[in-house]
Amino acid sequence: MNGADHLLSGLVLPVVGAAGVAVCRYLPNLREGVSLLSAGALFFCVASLVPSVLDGARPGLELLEVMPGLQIAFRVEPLGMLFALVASGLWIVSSLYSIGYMRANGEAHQTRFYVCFALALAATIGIAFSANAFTLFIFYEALTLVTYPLVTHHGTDGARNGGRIYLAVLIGTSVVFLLPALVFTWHTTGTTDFRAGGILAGKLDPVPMAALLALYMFGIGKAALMPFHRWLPAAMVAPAPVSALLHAVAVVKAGVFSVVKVVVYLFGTEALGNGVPTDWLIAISGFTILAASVVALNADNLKRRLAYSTISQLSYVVLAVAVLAPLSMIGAVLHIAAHALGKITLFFAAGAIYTASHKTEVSELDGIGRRMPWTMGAFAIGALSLIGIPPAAGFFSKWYMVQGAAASESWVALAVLATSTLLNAAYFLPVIYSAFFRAERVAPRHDHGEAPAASVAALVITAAATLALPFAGGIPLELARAVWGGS
Amino acid sequence: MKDDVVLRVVAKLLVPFILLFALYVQFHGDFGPGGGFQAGVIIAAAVIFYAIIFGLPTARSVVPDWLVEAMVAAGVLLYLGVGLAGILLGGNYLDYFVLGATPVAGQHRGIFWVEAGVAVTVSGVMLKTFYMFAARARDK
Amino acid sequence: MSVALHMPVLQVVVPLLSAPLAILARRGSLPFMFATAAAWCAFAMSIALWLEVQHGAVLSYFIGSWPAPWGIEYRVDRLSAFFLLLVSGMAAVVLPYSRRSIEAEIPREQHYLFYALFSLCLAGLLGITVTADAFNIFVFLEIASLATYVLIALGRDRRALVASYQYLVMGTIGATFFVIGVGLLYLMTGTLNLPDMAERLAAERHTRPVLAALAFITVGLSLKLALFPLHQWLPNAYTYAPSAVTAFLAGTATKVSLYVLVRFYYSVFGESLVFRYLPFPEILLLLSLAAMFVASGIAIFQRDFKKLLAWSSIGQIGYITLGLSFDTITGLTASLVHLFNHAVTKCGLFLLLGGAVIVAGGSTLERLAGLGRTMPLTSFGIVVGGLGLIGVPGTAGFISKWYLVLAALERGEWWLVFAVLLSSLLAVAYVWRFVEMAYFRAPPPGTPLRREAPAALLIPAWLMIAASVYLGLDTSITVGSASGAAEMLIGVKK
Amino acid sequence: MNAASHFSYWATICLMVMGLFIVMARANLIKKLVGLAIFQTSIYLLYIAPGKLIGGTAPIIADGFSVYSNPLPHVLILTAIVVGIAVLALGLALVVRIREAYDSIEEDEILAAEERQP
Amino acid sequence: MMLVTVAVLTRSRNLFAVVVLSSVYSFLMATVLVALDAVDVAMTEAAVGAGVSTVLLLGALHLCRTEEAKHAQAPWLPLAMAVVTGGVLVYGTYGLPAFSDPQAPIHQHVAARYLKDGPRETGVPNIVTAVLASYRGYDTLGETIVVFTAGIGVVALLRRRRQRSEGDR
Repeated sequence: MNGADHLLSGLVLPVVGAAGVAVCRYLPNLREGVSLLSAGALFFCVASLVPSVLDGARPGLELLEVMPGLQIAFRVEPLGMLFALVASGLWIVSSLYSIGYMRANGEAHQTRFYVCFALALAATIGIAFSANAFTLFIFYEALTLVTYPLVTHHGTDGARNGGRIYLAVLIGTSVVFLLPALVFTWHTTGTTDFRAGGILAGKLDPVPMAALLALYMFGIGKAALMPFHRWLPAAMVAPAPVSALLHAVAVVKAGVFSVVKVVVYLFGTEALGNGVPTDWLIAISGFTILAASVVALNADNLKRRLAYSTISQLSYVVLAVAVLAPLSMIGAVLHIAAHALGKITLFFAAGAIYTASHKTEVSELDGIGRRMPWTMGAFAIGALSLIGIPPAAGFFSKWYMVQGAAASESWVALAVLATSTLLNAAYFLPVIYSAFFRAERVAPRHDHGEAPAASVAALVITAAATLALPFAGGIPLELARAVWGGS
Repeated sequence: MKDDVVLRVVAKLLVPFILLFALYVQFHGDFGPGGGFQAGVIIAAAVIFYAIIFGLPTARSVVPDWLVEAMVAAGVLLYLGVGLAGILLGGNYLDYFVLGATPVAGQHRGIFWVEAGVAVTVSGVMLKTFYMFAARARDK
Repeated sequence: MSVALHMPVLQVVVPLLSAPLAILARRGSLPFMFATAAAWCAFAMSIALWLEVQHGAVLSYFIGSWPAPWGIEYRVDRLSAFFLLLVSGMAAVVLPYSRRSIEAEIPREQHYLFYALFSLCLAGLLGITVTADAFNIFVFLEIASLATYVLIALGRDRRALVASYQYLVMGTIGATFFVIGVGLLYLMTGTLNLPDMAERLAAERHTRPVLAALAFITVGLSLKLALFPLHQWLPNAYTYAPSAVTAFLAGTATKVSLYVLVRFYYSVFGESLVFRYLPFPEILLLLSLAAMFVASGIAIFQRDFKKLLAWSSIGQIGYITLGLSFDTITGLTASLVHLFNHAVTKCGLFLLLGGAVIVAGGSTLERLAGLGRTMPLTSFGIVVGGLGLIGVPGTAGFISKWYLVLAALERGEWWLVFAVLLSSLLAVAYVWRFVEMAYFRAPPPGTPLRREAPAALLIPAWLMIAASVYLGLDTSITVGSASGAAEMLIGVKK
Repeated sequence: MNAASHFSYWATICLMVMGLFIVMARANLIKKLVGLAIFQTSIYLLYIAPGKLIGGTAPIIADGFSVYSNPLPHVLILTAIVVGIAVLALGLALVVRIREAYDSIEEDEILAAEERQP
Repeated sequence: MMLVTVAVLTRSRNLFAVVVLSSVYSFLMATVLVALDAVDVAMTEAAVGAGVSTVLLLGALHLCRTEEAKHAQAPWLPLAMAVVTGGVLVYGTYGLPAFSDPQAPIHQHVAARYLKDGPRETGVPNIVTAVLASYRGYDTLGETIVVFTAGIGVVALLRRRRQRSEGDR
């Protein structure tokens, strides 16, 4: 079974899983079993690609030619490899978690939930392995549409409005900015393939190039660059596992991943390096980081706070990319993984808290650490990682970013990184502090302990992973390096 | 006016002549003005005239509905058929040359049948339309 | 005698034959058989013709063996083959559907008339497409139109009558305008055969009668194809006609008139006259934009989903004419591709909606509430079709949008690019009105849970929807022949 | 070109304008149809008048005539007439049905009735 | 004279008058056509315009009200549109060949052959018939189909009263 087959099965497995889930919709246990099983299978099949990719192999696969010169094609390269690893790995835990969550909260339409979840993963893998921007665009849109039913899962009016914003922003940006950018790329270069060193190099003057870059950056609304970030808080109406999917596993990651991919393989860092104005990007992403952090600081609703933290964390990646220094790129890539692990832990924790105690506000969390030590412990780890405190994963990614910024002497970026770290600390530490070291002010309506075992297990695993990531044989680092080690 | 003797007699006399005139128009179309369409109209006119004088039911008993509808379809079929005959005899569609021994004879035959088809359909449709309106008017 | 030789004319004659046969047969299912068989034959032949002309061959057929300018000529080239394929394909799918659907909508003793009229309408449209004779176009245009008026009037609702009447008046005016234009051309050239006319016009371009003729033909046909300010007849006609009829018309009638327009612009007047000598592109561009925004905007606020789709059709016609107004190969390709894709998608949508109407007893959005639960297959199909209207990647609509944007980029007009894309966001708005109705509302009280439309309706409808998705992934048919036609029309003239 | 040579056209055009005006301006359905008929009829002259040759005769070949008027327009107009009557018949049938459904043949009244209908 | 008729017709409000006037109009048209050597057309116009359509109109009137209601607002827009149309046409007629100009293309190109070879090729002296039924036989087929369509259309619309509750739901 060679690389291409692995690749194909990686694309097909989630779909099969979705079908399987749909088939046994009347037997909940079997249904969840299937979804877990397919998650595991997917992870295995993705992971089995790693060694060959590290050895420099680039298995590819062309599905069909839609328009003359425009194929739906796939090609595994380190960046996508890493993304796929993270996504498929987290799918396992998140489906484990959602089993606990959905059952404990007696959610309706669970079959639809699992089906869409699996399909979302299929779309994500498609994005990760896409060999050209055209394919990426197709799966990008597919991801938006597939996650829509998840966001509006509850079917209430609130859910509908949230869904409206979600859809309006994501479809709007992708149609109005991303699509023309894509067509223009194709029109100027005659291809949309991702190539090392970029395909636009030398095809355009600096200023149009910058304009095109802007189209892409704002077009990829999933990266939640301000002012197109509204969808992320709006999507908070969804149940916690979905938030995990959006924030950690698939959607936003797909966004920043696409950003990196576009910059590295369409424009090419060198091409952007000489003369193309990119300071505005640094400025905007920097602003997003700080502004979002400030909002998070003032948000009392836990999920809302996490959402804005996500927005700022995403802009780290964009910022790092905008700096255009190899080291910061590595940082960016690593941060995708690091933030994924950290943030999913935090959301699991938030969901677990809600499941156990129906608390949603930060101010209610005094002393909850005593009731749910595991959960809050994991929460603490996740938070620390996002703040960037060693030895958690977040530290390393930030470390690389700082080095990159320093190397390319972009002091703005450095300043932003420094301040935002303080802000992160400022909006995370109080939660941890009050959770552990404050006495419960109001006794909970019912005396509760931990959330269901499945959920707790999931978040403990992710927390552990957060700590373990830097020491996991350095595979992520290897991959991140490989992105620049001539692919 | 059903009971007006003079009218009835006149009508009885006139109708055949009208029909005759229709046939003249039909077949003289090659040499003078006229042709299938006009003939069809005149035929229909004759029956309509008859119907006006003797009342709709009588007319309907003379020229029943099923016949009219059959005429409507038959005329078209005839025309289309002539066309297909052209193909069957190895020509193009509506090719009259192959219909007869000599091209001109073929043309004659073709035109004759075609005109006939037109006449039948036209008169049929005219009658049908008249019946329809009249029927509406009556049970109103 | 070999059938293959006569296909261009048989294409039209077979459906014509089936009509009187249906009248003679009257009772039973014979009329249905005749009509369907005829439609399928026509479809088969159109496929054969399409394959035959793929590589630029032009089949010319002299009816009555009279050489071209004296007799009437049938002419099949890449453009007309493309439309033949579309029209006959639609009929081949819609007819089987109609059998079940008209049982619910039309009294039994009228069925044979319905099938006869349907065949006539089909024959008329095909005739328009293959003929190379200006006046013959008019005749078959009238056949198709008359049949259409009646078919619309057969609708259940009494408003169908008024809609049909309005369409009759406007349609006749349009046809008469067309005849005036043709008359002027005839007076200037002394011939009615299009290629011949084009030759003899070469000398007389830019003379006043020709310009007047151009104006009249354009206005007349714009009436027929519901170009924006002349669209008043369309919404009611589509809304109150029987579902099968609506689906067929939405897929074919307006499109064929567009074919005639394109034919006259490129093959008779010549683009240099139409697009350079006169400010035509500008006017067309503005009207198209108006259609895209105003019509789509109106669509958003419709209470009746069928009417909503009708308005969206007017908007989509805007895209088609927009591509035409570019007067570039890419633009024309975009226009033709979108025409084809939109026809397929809209037809599928109307077919599905027809099923929903039969079950839910009405097409107002209120009645369709909760459709996602009661009729999952139908409503999911409608969603897929709706995504096609929006132009989501993976659906046919995306391809046409892609080409439109590309054509606009080729002219370096970014504002147009954004105009096109913004207007497609309006499509999101009106499609989502259905989505939220169907999935976020409880079904109206008293409707039984789970009542899917009968398979006889679902299968053809889903066939169309599937086709619209397939055309979004494999564009060799649409883009291939459309670009071929465009090159033939523009390339030759340049 | 002098006015005389184009009189025929202009007469035609006047008729046409009137017909069109009736169709668009009048609310009565039947009168609309009459206007439509006039509008179509006016075309006949547009086609046929130019076909006339002064000193010519009807295009029926016979000895002693050399100049004939142009037959082709006649044929076309024959068809046009038929189409016209067909449209008229259908339109009237529709009017009758509308009359039964709405008990009115005035467009404005009918539209008002539709407004009332949900 | 025709103009006058139509003008009166436009004003008149009594529909019977309208119908009668329209048939008068048709007769006038027929005579004009005769004057233009279009005997066949004249004959048909007389039969159809003055005959059939009048009967139809009267039949319809018999089923409907015969008085046209007063229409309120002065219809300027339609007038403008109609006049514009006419204007374009007038504009177009300049540059058309003058009345009965033997050099006009219509006399030179296609029709010439009909007149020259028609009798020989078809054996029919009435060229109109020849062209109608043979050269352009296919148009005539179409014409027949049109009649046919109209016929069954009328049947479909008028068969059996109250065949369906007229949309009162």
